[in-house]
Amino acid sequence: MGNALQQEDTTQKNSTLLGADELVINMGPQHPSTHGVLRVKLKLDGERVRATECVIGYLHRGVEKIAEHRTYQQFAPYVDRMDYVAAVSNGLGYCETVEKLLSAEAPPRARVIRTILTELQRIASHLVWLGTHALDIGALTPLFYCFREREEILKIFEKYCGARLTTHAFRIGGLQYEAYDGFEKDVERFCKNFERRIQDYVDLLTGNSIWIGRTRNIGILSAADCIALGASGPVLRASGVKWDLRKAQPYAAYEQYQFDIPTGTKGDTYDRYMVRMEEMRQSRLICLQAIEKIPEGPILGKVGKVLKPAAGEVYHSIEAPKGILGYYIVSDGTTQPYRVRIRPPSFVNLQALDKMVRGHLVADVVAIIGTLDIVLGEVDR
Amino acid sequence: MLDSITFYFFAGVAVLSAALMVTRRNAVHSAVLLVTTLLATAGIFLQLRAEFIFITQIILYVGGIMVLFIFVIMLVRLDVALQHMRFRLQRWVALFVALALGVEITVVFLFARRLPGQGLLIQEPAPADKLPPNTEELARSLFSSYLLPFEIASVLLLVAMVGAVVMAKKRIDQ
Amino acid sequence: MISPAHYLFLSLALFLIGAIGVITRRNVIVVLMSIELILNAVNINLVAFSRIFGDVSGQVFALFIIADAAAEAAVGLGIIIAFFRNRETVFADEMDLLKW
Amino acid sequence: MTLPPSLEAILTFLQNWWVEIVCGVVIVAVVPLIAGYVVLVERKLMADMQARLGPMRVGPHGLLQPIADALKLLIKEDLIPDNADKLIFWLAPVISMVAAMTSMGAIAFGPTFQVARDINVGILFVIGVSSLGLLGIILGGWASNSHYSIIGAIRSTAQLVSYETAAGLAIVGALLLAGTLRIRAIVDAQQQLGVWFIFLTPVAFFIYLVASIAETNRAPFDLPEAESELVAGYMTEYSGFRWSLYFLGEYANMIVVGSVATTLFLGGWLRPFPNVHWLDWLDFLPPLIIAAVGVYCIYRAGKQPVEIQIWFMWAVALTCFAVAVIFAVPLFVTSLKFILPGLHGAFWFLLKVSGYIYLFMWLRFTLPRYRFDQLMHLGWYILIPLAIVNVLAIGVAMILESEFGWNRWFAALLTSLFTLGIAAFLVNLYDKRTAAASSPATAAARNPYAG
Repeated sequence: MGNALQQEDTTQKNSTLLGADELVINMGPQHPSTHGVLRVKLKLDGERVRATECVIGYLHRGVEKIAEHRTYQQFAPYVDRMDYVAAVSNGLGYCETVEKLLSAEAPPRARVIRTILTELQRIASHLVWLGTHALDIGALTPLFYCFREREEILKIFEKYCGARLTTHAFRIGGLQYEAYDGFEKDVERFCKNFERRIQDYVDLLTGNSIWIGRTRNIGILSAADCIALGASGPVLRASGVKWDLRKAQPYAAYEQYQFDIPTGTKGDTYDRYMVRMEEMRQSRLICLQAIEKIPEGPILGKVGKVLKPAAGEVYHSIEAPKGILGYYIVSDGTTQPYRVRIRPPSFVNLQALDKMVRGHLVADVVAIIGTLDIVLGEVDR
Repeated sequence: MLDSITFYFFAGVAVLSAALMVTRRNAVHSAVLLVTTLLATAGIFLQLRAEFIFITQIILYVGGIMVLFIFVIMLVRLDVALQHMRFRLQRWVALFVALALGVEITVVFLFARRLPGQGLLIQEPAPADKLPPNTEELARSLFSSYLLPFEIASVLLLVAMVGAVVMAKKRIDQ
Repeated sequence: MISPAHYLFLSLALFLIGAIGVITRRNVIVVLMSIELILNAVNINLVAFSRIFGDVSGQVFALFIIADAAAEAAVGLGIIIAFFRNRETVFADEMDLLKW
Repeated sequence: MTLPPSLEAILTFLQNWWVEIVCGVVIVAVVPLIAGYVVLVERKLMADMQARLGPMRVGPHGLLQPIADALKLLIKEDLIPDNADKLIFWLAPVISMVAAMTSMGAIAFGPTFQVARDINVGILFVIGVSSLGLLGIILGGWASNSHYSIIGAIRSTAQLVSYETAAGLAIVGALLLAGTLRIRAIVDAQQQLGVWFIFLTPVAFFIYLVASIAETNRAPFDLPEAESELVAGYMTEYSGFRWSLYFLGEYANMIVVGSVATTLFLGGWLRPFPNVHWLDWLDFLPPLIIAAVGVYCIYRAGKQPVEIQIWFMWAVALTCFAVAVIFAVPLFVTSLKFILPGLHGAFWFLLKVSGYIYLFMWLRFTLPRYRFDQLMHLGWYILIPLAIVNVLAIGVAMILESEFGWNRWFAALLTSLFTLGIAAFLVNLYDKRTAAASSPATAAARNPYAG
């Protein structure tokens, strides 16, 4: 009797394993491998992901709103707290944007030191990514090696400006602190050691068949997809697009140095891994080139004590470790910005998650979140 | 003395958990109780000095078949579909059938004891120390007199395996 | 001290409990488990008599029964999974279609 | 004086069974302690490989850490989730641990130490009973009523059932060579043949190694409790004492698989080259090794920063010397010679088991984790076919030796090479398959629980 109808219903549901309901799993916000307070709702068929939905905002602090009630200088420390594993890069982007707004320029010495610190920060950020990514995929040991190297970088930061994590290293118009005695030596020693250390990670991971099995062909993102989604940074480059703002729109002192932009071919997790590893080597080369000749001169350009840019708006973006970090500032001629809008790379890259994980297993979701290299402080702001 | 204690212990556990097993509503509880019964039965086998059957029971029944059962119970998620027994009548029928069978067999036992020449049922088994090593004996028998049934059993298992895979395989074209 | 009758009655009890389970339970998985119980009751008899006669054949047959039980469980559970996929039920009285 | 009959019966019972009872009590009392210290050793080794120190606070060099951990776990609040099936939630960890401990009963740590009398099916008993721990895992995952737990439990079931097949077939290889299931007889067979079975069937040992890592849920096969994916898998909802039961079960299981491998492949309690008499000086190694540990402690004692640690190091060193003397005495005193096999046997046995467990840990620190479908493929497409081929090859080798009078080593070498060839073929096939099934679209059609 009712069987015909019932038949219709059940055949519809047959698409899942065993015909049972889809299993909905909440990954996070308290989950060991969502890198913070990201919550991902996974719709599973068995262990296969059919759809995802990211729930973000657990770490929202209204950074952009806060900017409207702070002077330009006062707001600078806040940007350090967005991507807290790459605070120096955030600060560089902000300072350069305000300088652009003021039509001021940092002196050459300041720009070189900025470049060195930012590249060190890039290495540190990639090291955190490598350690946690490897840990997510189950390799315990790289994490500790990575943090050992990162510690060296943080020590340089600490000697330079007294802070390790949220450094607030730069100032609008140049630098706050002169490079300490032996700065070059410290950086050089780090770079010398780092070459050997990076070989350790290569030995542990690159040729490991389990690692290749876990990352090859996982989370493939084509170049067209990347551009459509606005993905940037290593994610974009791993898909084969040679786009790096350090080359495309040079800022700081990058035009003076020789370096390559590594790109991948497939756009899978393994390519992103290889791209970031190569980026670390390139950053190391940039640092080595930069410390060879740090120009003498003042470290702070001519900007007033009170910053009152003319009314207008400006957009400036830099290549942060995670991708394109853009600041859009509207000034109404007062000491406080009228509006600040930040384009955080993690936030934009996170969009790609759903596209990348569909059809993969739960274990791959973890690998893909890791390979996107998101920091929730930046996603939520 | 020790023999009786082991026997009564294992028999008691087996019967008790079997009785509980058929009355529990929750299928996983039933499965756990069946595991208990099977382990108790394995104990009986050990008490009978059938070591190989004892360990086969544990490895195959408890470690294999029952795990399969629990696996399937979890896959079809019975916990969602707990329901009462619908047919009260069936219960009475079952009790009646069981009682009838039980009485019948008991009567046969009792009569068999009284018949002349049927001392079998009260015969003492041979002393344990004099038994030949169980595994070797079993293997010899299995691979000589029972070789053909053994091969047939393996074919049966193969057929069952293929059947189970075909039955449970997800149809990709859907 | 333990006569064969002990084993026979133990086996009888398990057999009857299994039979009751087969008849009363609606859940096919539990019905299958009851059948396993019945097979097990038979095994007790076989092994007990094998011991009394001092002949290992009984144990050989017990082995065959265990193999048979494994085959039966595999096929039975396969059927249950296939059935559950189509009808979302594991209750015997709802399995009322001869053909799908 | 006449005893009442019941008391007399108890006395006879004790007379017959006292060895077993004492050993049982010792296992129940000592295994948790040993498991705790295995954890400490693991943490220390991990710290050493990861350029850090590991536990240092509780006791000198963290030596009292396991006891502190145990205390902490014991006094923790006993949480049971609201919708959990209370009875089974309570029962599951107990099953896991009891299974692991019971299976230890049949292991022979030396020619004289063994709980269960040398039963006919010894090695099967160990394997069968330890596989019951699986029930504890599934039931625990089911009873917690949590998605993570149930996925962990399902993974674990599929994984353990698959790899138990591979391990079982690998064991068959060694059992064919030994021709018996009794544990002591297996070791005796290795003594008579004058060779550890690992050299006759290296492939079987390798398969057993991989499968036993998977069976104990250790990295790189620790998917049921993969913390980065499933939080803690089937143990997600467990805490405190219940959790520690699972934990103990896992580590006890490691000892069990290590012992099985040692018995079957590494010559059990035999010293290296047990039959070669001009190597009899190897008998002096156990006391020498222990004494060397003591000397190292004295060497380190000078470098300790705190006085109490210096004292502690000295105490350890003196204990080592005392133990070394105990091990050495039977070598020189003829009247005590009878305890030599037992004492030194236990030493060699434990040394081999430790080496095996060290290998486990080393792999854990080094390798990333497999994904579930990769794990199943490895098991079903490579290990199980390889194990079957290996069993056949060993049979062929034995026939070649007994019927055609071939040299044993030559036959073993030939068949091992043959098996390795098959292995290369299988790996090649597997690589091609993974290359073919690369895109997510075809991956979606595959069932992760296939097989």
